[in-house]
Amino acid sequence: MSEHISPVKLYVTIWLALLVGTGLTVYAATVDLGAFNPIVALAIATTKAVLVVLFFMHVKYAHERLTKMVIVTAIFFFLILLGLSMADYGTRLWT
Amino acid sequence: MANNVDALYIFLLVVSALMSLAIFTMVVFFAVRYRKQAGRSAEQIDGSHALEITWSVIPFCVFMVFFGWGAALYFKERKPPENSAEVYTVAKQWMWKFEHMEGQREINELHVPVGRDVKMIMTSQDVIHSFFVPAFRIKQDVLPGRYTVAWFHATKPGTYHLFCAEYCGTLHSGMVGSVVVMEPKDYQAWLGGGGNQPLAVTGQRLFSELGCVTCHRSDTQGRGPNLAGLFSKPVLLEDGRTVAADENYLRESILTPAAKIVSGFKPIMPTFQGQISDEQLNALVAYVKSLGQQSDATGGRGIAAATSQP
Amino acid sequence: MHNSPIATANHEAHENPALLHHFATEEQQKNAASLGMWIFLVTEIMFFGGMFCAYLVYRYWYFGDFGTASSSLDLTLGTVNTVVLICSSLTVAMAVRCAQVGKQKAIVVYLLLTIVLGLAFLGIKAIEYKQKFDENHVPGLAGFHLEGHIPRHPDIPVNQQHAQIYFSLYFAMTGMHALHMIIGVGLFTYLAYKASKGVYRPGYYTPLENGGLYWHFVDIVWIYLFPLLYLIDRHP
Amino acid sequence: MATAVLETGERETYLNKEYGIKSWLLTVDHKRIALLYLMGITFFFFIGGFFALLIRLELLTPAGDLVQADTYNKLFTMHGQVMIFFFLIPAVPAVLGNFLIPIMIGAKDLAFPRINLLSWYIYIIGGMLMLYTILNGGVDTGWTFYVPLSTEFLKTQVVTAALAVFISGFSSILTGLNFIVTIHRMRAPGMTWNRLPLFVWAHYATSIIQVLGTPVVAIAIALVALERVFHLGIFNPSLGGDPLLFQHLFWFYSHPAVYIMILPGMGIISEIVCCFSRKRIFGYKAMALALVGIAVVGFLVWAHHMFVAGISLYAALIFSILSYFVAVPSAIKVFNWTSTMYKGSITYQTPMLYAFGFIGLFTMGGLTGLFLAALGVDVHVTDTYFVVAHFHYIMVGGMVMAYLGGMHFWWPKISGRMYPEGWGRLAALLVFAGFNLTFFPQFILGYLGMPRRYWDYSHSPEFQILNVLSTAGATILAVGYLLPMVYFLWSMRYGKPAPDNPWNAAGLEWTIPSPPSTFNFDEQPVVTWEAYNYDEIEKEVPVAQ
Repeated sequence: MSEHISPVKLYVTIWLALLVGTGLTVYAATVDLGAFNPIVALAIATTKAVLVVLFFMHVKYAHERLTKMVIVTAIFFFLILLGLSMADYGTRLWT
Repeated sequence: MANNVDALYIFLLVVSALMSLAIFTMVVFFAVRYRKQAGRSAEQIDGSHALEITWSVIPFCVFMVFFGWGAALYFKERKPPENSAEVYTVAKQWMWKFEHMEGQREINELHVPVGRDVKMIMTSQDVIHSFFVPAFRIKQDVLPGRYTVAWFHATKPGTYHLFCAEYCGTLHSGMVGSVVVMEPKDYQAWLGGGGNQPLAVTGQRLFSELGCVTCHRSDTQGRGPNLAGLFSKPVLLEDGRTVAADENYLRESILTPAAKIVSGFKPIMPTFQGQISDEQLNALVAYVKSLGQQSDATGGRGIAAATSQP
Repeated sequence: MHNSPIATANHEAHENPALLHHFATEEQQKNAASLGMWIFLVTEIMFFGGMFCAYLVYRYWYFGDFGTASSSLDLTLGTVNTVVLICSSLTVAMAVRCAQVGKQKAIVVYLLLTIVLGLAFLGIKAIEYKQKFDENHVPGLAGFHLEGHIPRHPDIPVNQQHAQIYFSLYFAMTGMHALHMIIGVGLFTYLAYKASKGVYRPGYYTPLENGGLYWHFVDIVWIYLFPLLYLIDRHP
Repeated sequence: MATAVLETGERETYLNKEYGIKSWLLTVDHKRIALLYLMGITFFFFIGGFFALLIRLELLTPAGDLVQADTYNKLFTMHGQVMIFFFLIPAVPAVLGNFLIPIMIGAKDLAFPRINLLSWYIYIIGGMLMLYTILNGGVDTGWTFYVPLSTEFLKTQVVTAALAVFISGFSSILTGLNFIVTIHRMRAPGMTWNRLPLFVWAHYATSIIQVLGTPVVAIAIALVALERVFHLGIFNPSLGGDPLLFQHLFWFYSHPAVYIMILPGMGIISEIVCCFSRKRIFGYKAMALALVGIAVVGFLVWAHHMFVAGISLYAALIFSILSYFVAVPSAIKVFNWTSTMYKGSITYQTPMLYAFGFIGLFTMGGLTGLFLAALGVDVHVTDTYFVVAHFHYIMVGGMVMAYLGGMHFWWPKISGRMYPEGWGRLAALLVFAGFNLTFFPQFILGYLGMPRRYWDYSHSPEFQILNVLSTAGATILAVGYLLPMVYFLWSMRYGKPAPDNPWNAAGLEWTIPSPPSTFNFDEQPVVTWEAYNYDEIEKEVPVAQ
């Protein structure tokens, strides 16, 4: 799939970014952001995951859309699982 | 309710019968009319979007009628009318235990008056069961750890089957009983039989025995919220949420008081999880609800009277 | 669509030992393996997805108790482990790169480094589990007890039952993740062995690449597990 | 074309290329693996069928007199688990799909032949564990494993049964993965997506469900086992856990699982209806789209199994309306099959009889599904025999009819022999009649209020007459199922040798010899025609036979 060869420098940059993200998320957890604490935590985690997927897993350089479609499909159905389950849990107390 | 369900059922039946009849007729007709014959070969047809759209849109519209009708019925089935007679139900492997507001207790047999809305407030001591009375077209799973609610309105005296409809272990099929629907006067006579203590009174006694009364006072000086008039009202919580004080809220607040702290109070109430039986819990809930139905003053007196006990 | 493989009965291609008989070209074989791996990762997403769904429901219900239980985890060890895993992802990426550019010895070195980091992660995880056993924070064992109160509510003690749900999820999720790590270490041992035989070269490194995809995926799961399990409601 | 010839003078085929147990157990040939699966699923079909027969015998009389209550509970549990996880789910994909997909798309094998063999071994390990469970006292959770009954109350072999289902799930996942990659990567030149037989489309849609859904039920059942063994508390209501959460996770897979069973059946029926009507399929694109549509929308409807379970009213609304959405593509399929027959030149060979049966029974199964999706009616009929009848119409009336139709249709290709046509038609009629007699009375029983999973109904003797009818039907059905097994076995030795294309059918599988050689095609085929090009075939052979 990936005849593309990334330079070492890129890998090290991503690695550093991931480490910074880890530090950031630990720090953010100690600050009171109210409802934004979990949102910030998930946003940082997602950014880290996207970096790994795009660069370490070479999805950025995939020739065809198929790989991306596969990933998007999985995330879509995962969100369906969460979303429709919460459609139950989120509305149980409604009258 | 049974008539309403049957009406939709018959409507579904007729529409489905027409649909299947149409399909079966076409299949049989085509199979015979277009059977292989000498001198005639198949005529190729690639399809027709117009037809395909027709037989997607028309069924879809019919389906939406099913949906709307079914949903309307469901909301009626799931929402007990106000002022229903209430029966607290505890299911366990493999029996049904009922307790009427008047204090009558029954096992596997439920007596109700004809022409009255009856609300079942149900919980399970062990696994999931399901309260099913085919004649009333109602079914509701009964879960451990929370209340579920069902209601019915019997229109004809008689004895009806009561089934457990959710598989619950060895004697699942033995977890059956009957609902006896009686004329109101017969029902009154049946009620008068026992000399029982009304459920709310049992609850009131427990309320003082367990010491609830020392904090939940009728004035504003108590360390716990005043419970008079509480039931079915919205409650503002410490964390800013507002919840409705329904049966499940009362239940949770007794078993795990710290889960929902009422605004302005401290979480000092001990948990009663594992310390009271489901029946006692039902009595307490019934009592707190009865405070809601009385005027505040009566509720206060009731509590005040109970404080004299040790 | 455009990706219909143009397969021709190319008999010369069949002399290549790495090409299995039922593929027409090496390109087709490689694309098949890669797609297969991604679809396998889809199943993994849904596998962990079930647990994330359970987590979401209970965190929504028992937020305060989850906060207390979460704060009882060792943040230092958790952070160190996160760093360890991120480093291992780098070494995996480097190993694949070395195969691409044909540095065969370096592949082995990076793979061994990855294995060491993977074992370090598992070791630290074991220490954390041990702590939980010592502190009686293991659900289902008699004597489960979690001290403490709901964050910012010193007068509300933590609910023992709900704390057990948290730790059940904690052990199920991290346990399942650790199981994947163990499988990963096994897989990489095999890959390192093969690499030491010089199997992987610029034209052929698909197994290595797919192993890498697996390892990165397991890393991503941890990237989410770490904030969701360790960092709930830690602020004062 | 250089066809290999054996020393005996016979043509070399995948069947006679090698002999001996080892050549089968270590084969990576998708056709041989399909036959290995065939043996496995046939074995489990008869085990499950045996349980079903005992269930029907017990219900012949109202009192629980044939077996004990616990035994009865084990019977319906193991009937469900064996039939669903070890027969229905693997049956069509792993046997016919495995055999045909590579051939239909012009490939030599699946993309991952060794993984294909691995998934058979995983299936067998799961199956052995299920057998161990059965022999070691059985399990009585109901096939649904509902908590907290399964986690805390039952004393039977819940953990091994859970493990068996868990393991067999991976077999299903790997099969689905293999199919998706094969269909994406292994198509012959010219075999575009728009030229794929609908059988292949159906398996593509099925595989999507297998890959996305199965892991969720795997983890749900694994959590049940963990909860039972280590007393973790994820669904435990006494810790504040929610038993309904298990149901959500379980049905997230187990509802789409119904489509794992029925979609491949729909693929088979499309092939058969076209062939015996001598027609192109009516509305190819709509049919392909409907298959994928059912697979996707099928993921959005799972909580319609939980309308009385205590979920929120508003969630019930969402799931009810979405359930109607999934009915639309199903309706399209039925109408398009019917229209395919219009102006055809129809013959009534055994596979076509099964296809007629399928269309009828699937229509009834689908329409009764509309009853269950209507919230107000579902409250009354759920967890009664109405539901039992409904899903048997889909799974047995639909899927098993299609499976048998497919087995007859492709048996000449698989075995190289013809089955006896007269016996085949008789069996098809017996299955159809027996099926309706077994399950139609159950709709009525359900509306009258007989709950499912009841061992003893002596409190309601009025249910007996319908139960007697049902049991009578089951015996006819049993004969109908045994017959094909007997004459298929018979035909392997005594059947007339099959020509390459006995039905004069379209599709790459009919262009190669029966039975095929190991690599299917001597030369890479190049596809230049659309699927179901019966117009061209009819022109070539003006009057077949």
